[in-house]
Amino acid sequence: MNVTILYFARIKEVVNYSSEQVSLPDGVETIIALKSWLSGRGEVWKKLFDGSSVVRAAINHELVDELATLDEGDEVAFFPPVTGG
Amino acid sequence: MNVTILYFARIKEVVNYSSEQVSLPDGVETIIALKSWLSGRGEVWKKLFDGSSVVRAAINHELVDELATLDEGDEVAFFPPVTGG
Amino acid sequence: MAHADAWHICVQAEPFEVGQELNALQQATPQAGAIVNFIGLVRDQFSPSEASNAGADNPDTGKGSLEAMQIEHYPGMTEKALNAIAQQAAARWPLLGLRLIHRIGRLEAQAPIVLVATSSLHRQAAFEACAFIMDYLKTDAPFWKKEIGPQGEHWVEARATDEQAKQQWKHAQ
Amino acid sequence: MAHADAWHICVQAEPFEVGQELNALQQATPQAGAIVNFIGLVRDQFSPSEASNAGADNPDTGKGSLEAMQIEHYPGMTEKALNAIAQQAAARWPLLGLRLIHRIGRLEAQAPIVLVATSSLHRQAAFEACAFIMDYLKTDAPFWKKEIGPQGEHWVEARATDEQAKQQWKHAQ
Repeated sequence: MNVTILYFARIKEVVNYSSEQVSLPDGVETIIALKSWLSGRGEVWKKLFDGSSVVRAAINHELVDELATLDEGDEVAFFPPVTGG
Repeated sequence: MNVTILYFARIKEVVNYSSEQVSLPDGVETIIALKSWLSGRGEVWKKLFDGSSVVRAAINHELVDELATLDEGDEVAFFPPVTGG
Repeated sequence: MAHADAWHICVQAEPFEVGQELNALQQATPQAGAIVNFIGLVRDQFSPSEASNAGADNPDTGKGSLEAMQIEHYPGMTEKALNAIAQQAAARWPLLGLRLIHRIGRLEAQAPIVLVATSSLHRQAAFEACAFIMDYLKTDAPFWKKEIGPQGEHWVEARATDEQAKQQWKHAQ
Repeated sequence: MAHADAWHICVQAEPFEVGQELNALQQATPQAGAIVNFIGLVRDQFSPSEASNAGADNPDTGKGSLEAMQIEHYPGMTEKALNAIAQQAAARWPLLGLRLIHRIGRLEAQAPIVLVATSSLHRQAAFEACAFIMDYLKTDAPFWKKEIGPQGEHWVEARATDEQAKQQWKHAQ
């Protein structure tokens, strides 16, 4: 399954990506599974998703929780709690 | 005791006064006594103070209740509930 | 409270320019993070009459288009009442500044009547203080409105909901 | 809702002129009796850091004067989030019109960041809807602020009080 992932704010700076297209292996079908899979990339990624700081997720512009499922072509975004206004 | 009485809004139109200076007889020393004394002037005054509509009072620019006492030289005002803003 | 002109309370016949007033408040309170502003306008319809009063002066009260509003006040008491309300708000919330302008005299439909603008570090204080000042102004400041339309005029009735709005602040906190 | 331009939601880098925005809202909603407006400004001080984060990026975070704020957002999602918030407000209060403008990019100290203006017949709806929109914007709209000062920069931390402010609307009514 192919998805686009966007990163914003502090997370974008930490991972040094603003966006990427990835092919997910079978079984990576939820936000939490995606976080787990990305954590395998190395120390920076592991620390990002280890729960020590809040990382919010959106699928196709809608805020979702950890158990939300991914579909082919989805736009996933990871970002810190928002601070606008 | 001499006091100045001011009338505002609907009450001013009803009594046809905007202000007057009056010499109060002995015993007229509170707002309620003043209302009662003014009611003796005739039908219009009686109806004004008969309780069928709310008449607020101020003494020297402070809202007061019926039992507030009057002093020589006070500025008393009678007016309907306020409707600013 | 750094600037003397951060606090401005005024009763005037002249129109005010909202943008100008808000810029003045912002410039007088450079630490502000939040400014909340209320503008009360002359509606273009007569306000509903109380049942007890409907049609007493004028069969057309309660409906029809409004041409203008005449606002009377009690000079001397008005200024004291507005200052007292502002002081209560300042005692309750950490305000940096305030602008409170109420117009008097004849105002055409859609004209602004009143402006209340509060400046604070954070939004909650600015919102609450602005609403508080309006609620108290509605019940404590000696202004009276008369609506004027093509078929007559009538005094606006005080609304029980305004008294209730004020009472809620006494129960809060 | 008589005028198409009574509802205006915009994300922009350009400054806005508060007086102009309020006049536009007033003209688009001629029946309005009340307009409430919130302006959020770039403060001239760094915001306090969370204890867990203090000094992580910069020993000077949490104090000192601020030069500017950089505001990032998520194009596409931002507009949807703001529209969804406005629709929730319109479903809950009888609004005649709304202006919601949020700036992005680099903003200097004291510059306006956000404007929310609500128009209604009566003040309570306008006050509540304006506060509601700000509370939801603070937690649901994908904007992120970075503060920039003479000795460095740091991302603003989300405040727990903002989440609490939003939750209160779910219990109300």
